[in-house]
Amino acid sequence: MTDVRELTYLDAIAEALLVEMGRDPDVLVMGNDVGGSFGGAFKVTKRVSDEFGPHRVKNMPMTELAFVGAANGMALMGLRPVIEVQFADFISTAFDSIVQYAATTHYRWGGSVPWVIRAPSDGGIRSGPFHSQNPEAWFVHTPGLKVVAPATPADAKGLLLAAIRDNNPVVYFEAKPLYRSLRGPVPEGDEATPIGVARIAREGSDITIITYGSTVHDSLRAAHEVGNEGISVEVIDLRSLKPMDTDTVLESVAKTGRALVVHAANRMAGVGAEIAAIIAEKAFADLDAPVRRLGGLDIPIPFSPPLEDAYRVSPGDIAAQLRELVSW
Amino acid sequence: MTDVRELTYLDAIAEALLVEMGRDPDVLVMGNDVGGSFGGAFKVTKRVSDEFGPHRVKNMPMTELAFVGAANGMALMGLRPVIEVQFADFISTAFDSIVQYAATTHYRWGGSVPWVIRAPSDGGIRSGPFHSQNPEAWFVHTPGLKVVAPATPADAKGLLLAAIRDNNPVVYFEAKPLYRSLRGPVPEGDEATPIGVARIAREGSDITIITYGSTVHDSLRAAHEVGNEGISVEVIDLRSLKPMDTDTVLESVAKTGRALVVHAANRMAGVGAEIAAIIAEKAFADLDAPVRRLGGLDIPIPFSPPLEDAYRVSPGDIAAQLRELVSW
Amino acid sequence: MSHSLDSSAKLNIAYWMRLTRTLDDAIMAMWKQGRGVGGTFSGKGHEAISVGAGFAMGTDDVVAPMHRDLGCYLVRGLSPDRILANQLGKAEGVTGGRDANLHGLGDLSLNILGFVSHLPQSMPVALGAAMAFQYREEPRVALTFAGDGSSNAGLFHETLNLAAVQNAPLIVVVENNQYAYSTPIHEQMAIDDIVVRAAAHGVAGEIVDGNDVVAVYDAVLEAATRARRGEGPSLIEAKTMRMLGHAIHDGAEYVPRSLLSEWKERDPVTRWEERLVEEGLLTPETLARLQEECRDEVEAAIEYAERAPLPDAAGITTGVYAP
Amino acid sequence: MSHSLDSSAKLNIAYWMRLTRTLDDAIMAMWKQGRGVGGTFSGKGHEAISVGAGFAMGTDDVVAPMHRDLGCYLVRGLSPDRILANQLGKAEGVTGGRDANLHGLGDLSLNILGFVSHLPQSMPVALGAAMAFQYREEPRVALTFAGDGSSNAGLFHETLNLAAVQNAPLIVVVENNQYAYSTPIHEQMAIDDIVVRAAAHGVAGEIVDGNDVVAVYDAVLEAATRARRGEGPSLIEAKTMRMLGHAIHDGAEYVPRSLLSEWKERDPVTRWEERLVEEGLLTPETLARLQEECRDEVEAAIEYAERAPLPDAAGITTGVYAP
Ligand SMILES: Cc1ncc(C[n+]2csc(CCOP(=O)(O)OP(=O)(O)O)c2C)c(N)n1
Ligand SMILES: Cc1ncc(C[n+]2csc(CCOP(=O)(O)OP(=O)(O)O)c2C)c(N)n1
Ligand SMILES: [Mg+2]
Ligand SMILES: [Mg+2]
Repeated sequence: MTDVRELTYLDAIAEALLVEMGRDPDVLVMGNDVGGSFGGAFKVTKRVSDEFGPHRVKNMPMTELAFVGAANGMALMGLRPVIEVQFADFISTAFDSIVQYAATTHYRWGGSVPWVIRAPSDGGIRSGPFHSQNPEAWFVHTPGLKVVAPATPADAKGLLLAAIRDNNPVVYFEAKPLYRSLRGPVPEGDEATPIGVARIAREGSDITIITYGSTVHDSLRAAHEVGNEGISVEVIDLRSLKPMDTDTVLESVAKTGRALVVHAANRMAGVGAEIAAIIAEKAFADLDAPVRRLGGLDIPIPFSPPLEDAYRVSPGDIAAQLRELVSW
Repeated sequence: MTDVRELTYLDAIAEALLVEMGRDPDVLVMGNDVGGSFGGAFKVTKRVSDEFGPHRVKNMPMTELAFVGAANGMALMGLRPVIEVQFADFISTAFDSIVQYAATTHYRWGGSVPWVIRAPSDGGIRSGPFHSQNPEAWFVHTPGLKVVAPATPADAKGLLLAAIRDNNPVVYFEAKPLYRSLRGPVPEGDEATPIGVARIAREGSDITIITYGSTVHDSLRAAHEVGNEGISVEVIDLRSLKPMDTDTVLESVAKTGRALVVHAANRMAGVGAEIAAIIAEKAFADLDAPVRRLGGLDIPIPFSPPLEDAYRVSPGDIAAQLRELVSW
Repeated sequence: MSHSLDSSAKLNIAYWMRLTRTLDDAIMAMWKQGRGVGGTFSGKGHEAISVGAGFAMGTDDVVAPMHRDLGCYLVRGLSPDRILANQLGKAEGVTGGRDANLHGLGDLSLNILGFVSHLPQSMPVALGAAMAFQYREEPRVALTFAGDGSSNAGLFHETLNLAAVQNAPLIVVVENNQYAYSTPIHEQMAIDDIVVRAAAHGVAGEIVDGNDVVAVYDAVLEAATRARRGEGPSLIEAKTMRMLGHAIHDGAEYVPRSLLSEWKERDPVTRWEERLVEEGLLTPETLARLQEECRDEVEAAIEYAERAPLPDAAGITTGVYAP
Repeated sequence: MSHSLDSSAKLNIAYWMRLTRTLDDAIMAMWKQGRGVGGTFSGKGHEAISVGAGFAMGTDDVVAPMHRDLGCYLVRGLSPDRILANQLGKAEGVTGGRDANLHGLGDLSLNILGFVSHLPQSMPVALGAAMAFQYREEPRVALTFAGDGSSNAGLFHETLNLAAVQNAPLIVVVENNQYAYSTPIHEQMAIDDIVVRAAAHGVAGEIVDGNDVVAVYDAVLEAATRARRGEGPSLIEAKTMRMLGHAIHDGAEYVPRSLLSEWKERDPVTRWEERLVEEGLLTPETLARLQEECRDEVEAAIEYAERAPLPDAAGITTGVYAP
């Protein structure tokens, strides 16, 4: 029983699909190119396609609005569709089916819409403005949705299990730069990571970083770097963005008195604004320094390496902020 | 020359359209039911339809994605379409044409997309979850767009003139509860209200309210109420949400030391989060109390009077927050 | 003329059509008298479509009716009480006061899916239900409706295409009532018959007289039979006319009066009643009694709905999420 | 066979097709050698469509080419230098390093509109250009392209409908290359010919052999002539085959090899060259020279593009907004 075997982030997602489709005949997968021998643009659904075939892993025409809409209907009939949008960027094409229909239905007339949208997000891999987006803020602002964003292989699996079992529409942002670059321990079996519970990725006492997705790793790198200079950084991996575990955040800030919010998405009116606003309000008396935010620049995500690198938050940017805030 | 003649908020919008279509033959109006003898669901385009006819006021089929997309092409050819989405709620149907095409084009290859989307937003008039939305946060988060939200008849006219003349895509949120209920002085002529400049709607010294749209009026009511109790409230009407005039906000908070952010949209990850986060960061040393936010509840907007009333921010809610913050 | 309708079914249809009309008229009257809340829609002229199509469905089939389909909700078992209470924003309304007029009238125990304003969002939802039936190999079908305006929307086409390629048991009834709000059909599209849009996706298509309840019933029943046999989706274009404004506030001055008077001749409710009188299934007396029953039922519903309590704001934040 | 093409035009077409193929091959080779940045697309097999359609346009006409339409960009005057520099993310590339591969290759001085990934967003944009021409009563037309995959998308239908009802001078060439990424056409739609989708909106429709450059040219020219006469939009379905993977990383193992070898026989570039040799417009020697010219031009472009500087990150936040 190798409870600590390591998987890539991608394989962890694929394993969650396998586990859950094995457990529950109501779970099915749908999206562009997910099926057949191909198994998805990133091959995340290759194993379930091979194992379960076209009845349960369905190729869809390039019509996101309709197939997410169809998932709404399937879910109302008790199925649990797991939808892949080929890139998170294309989730905007399905917007109405998500924010107008799925998000509001339970509140209005009690119909439960238990689907998951898997959205391969984030950049750093020279994919340009339309294959690098982090659009989670749109959905965090929309009542009735849940939004999760795993940073580790263990949570990639655990949160996907939880999302599939959840009786509500859940948008699951997977960070594609981590797909094959990140490996980590992943429990066997089918234990879910509860939605709405943050994880302390590193303990520390001088300052708290609140982050999620790929920037968890950049933050840990920065924390390590400034750790050598005697700055003790606590890193909170939010994991769930909606609902958000503000208790864990506030407890940490109460301890450290300082907070830096980091995400890959562009900054203006991003999820980081919500986190910063909550801290500023609820931890007002605890704060020894202003709450700062780091995010992508407020520009379309550029393609060329020097531009994309300048666009993205780096461990160096994070470390610089940590140093400034600690000596505030 | 009656420089101080009063118009309703709705007539001020209609006048801006008339002025600008008279001045510039490249300006045209398009949308569902805007033309013919009908002139729009709210009759905002009735006067231009009567005056300029179907060549310049074009009825569109119910295909928002395509007609905003077509506006992208018209704008690239140098026209200045002013698009009406029948309710702001339906702007989600045109999402890709706005956030993917219009917002990114100038940055990517220099094509300028000078359109305006007029989005009748906001509730309080028993219109239910799909005719009452305030979706500005989605667009404020999107680089490449401008977003404005007039609160007064004068700005309804002035900001629309500015938006039409702006060489970028501008989403113009008009507050439909103000259409006929609000009357105010509107300058004759064609002077625009500059985009990106906030307005001090009321001066005060104890606390600053930062708001926009219909809640400007609720805030003024609350300010008046607590004014009688000796609390001096400054009310900032942001007018532009993107770009945002943070200088005016920060100057005011530097003076008052207290800030309350108010908007009609639901709170979580709303535009208020950005405002609060900016204040919390940049005015950290000035703050004598935490920055608080008031917004709609994080639920779909309910229809029934007691529910909608409980959903919405009221002057009473604002006054209660003002009292609390001032005695912090 | 349908062979599948026996006398009692024909009388039932007469009852549902008259009930629909009576309730519709009553709602219009209440709103004009200021006894309504918010706006509301009339489906006057659409009764043959909404009742005929709904009546062709089996209990296990799923329907996703729209804003002109009061008759379909009624046929499927949603009571006038709950519908009216909903329109008045009452706690006992289908949505507990959360959604307006006919929006959101969903009840899974009756196999009715509620709609949102964003048209035609119910189409893919109904398709998804149909795909669920396929997935589980159940002999059920899903029925939904769309307007002429909706037939221009991309989602209409995406749904038909997906239904065809999945061979899903979906039936779409297009209620071509000549107008989308104020916009006449020739300003919306450059085709004569919406049914050609079925062929664009390999969906079976048919045109029916939307004011003839049996024509609608027969076409939908046949489509359902085909769908249950695994022969895929159908589109039925029912030609009719919207007899009042787009919604209660709209006087529809933009509609030529001649068009309305022409269509008034073909009123689907009286036409059916007259036919049953001709056929001898109704007499002037039994017809009068039926109409009176409907009036009584609607009056009782109004009394119930007006007396029913408004919802308590205390519960406003519950139920955003399913447990 | 077209009567409108004189000898010099035919030779020009041969040049553009060969240049397109040579540049395409060179890009594929560079990327395989690790000399590329990010991903990129091949339009191999699409040259008759992209060149033929582009060549039929007048200078004042506007084109919105897509990711398989390298030939159209070239014909319209975008130099291999600027295209390659763009693909390598260089400052001198069309987008200054801001957009990737063929995305965003817009240049208003050449009447080319850039595209975004979200398919088929260029369709309404091209329609808007066409509507602007109508608005200003200019005799210009707008041309854009869409794939078989895109023809399922709602926006495809919304655009055709709006074009038809506005009677706009829009030409849409559907490049039916049998696949959308890994998904074969029979898993995408239940129809045989995409051209039936023109009839669903009252748009003139025609099928052409997408590997025959003159067939494409003629059809587009005729559509443009009709559009300039005020006879509205056209859809031309050009049947072809995507000869490589969806993008550089994709080996397209899901495509039956027999399908590829069948279509290889009909290679649009060599077919045209052979025809001109048959017609006596080219000799084996002049053809070889033409091919060499193309190679030289592409090599020079590669040298230029590889040497060109990357953009300076200092300017990264400028130009989000137009002044
Ligand atoms: C996406 C979208 N845009 C705009 C509207 C506003 N609207 C409500 S009904 C309607 C007209 C619908 O016409 P049609 O589909 O013919 O149905 P009808 O009302 O005539 O039955 C419009 C434009 C909407 N509901 N959805
Ligand atoms: C709205 C949207 N969804 C998904 C994608 C991802 N994607 C890029 S190209 C493509 C297939 C397009 O097929 P087709 O239209 O036939 O064009 P082809 O590539 O075959 O020329 C897909 C699914 C996209 N670009 N846009
Ligand atoms: Mg209609
Ligand atoms: Mg294709």
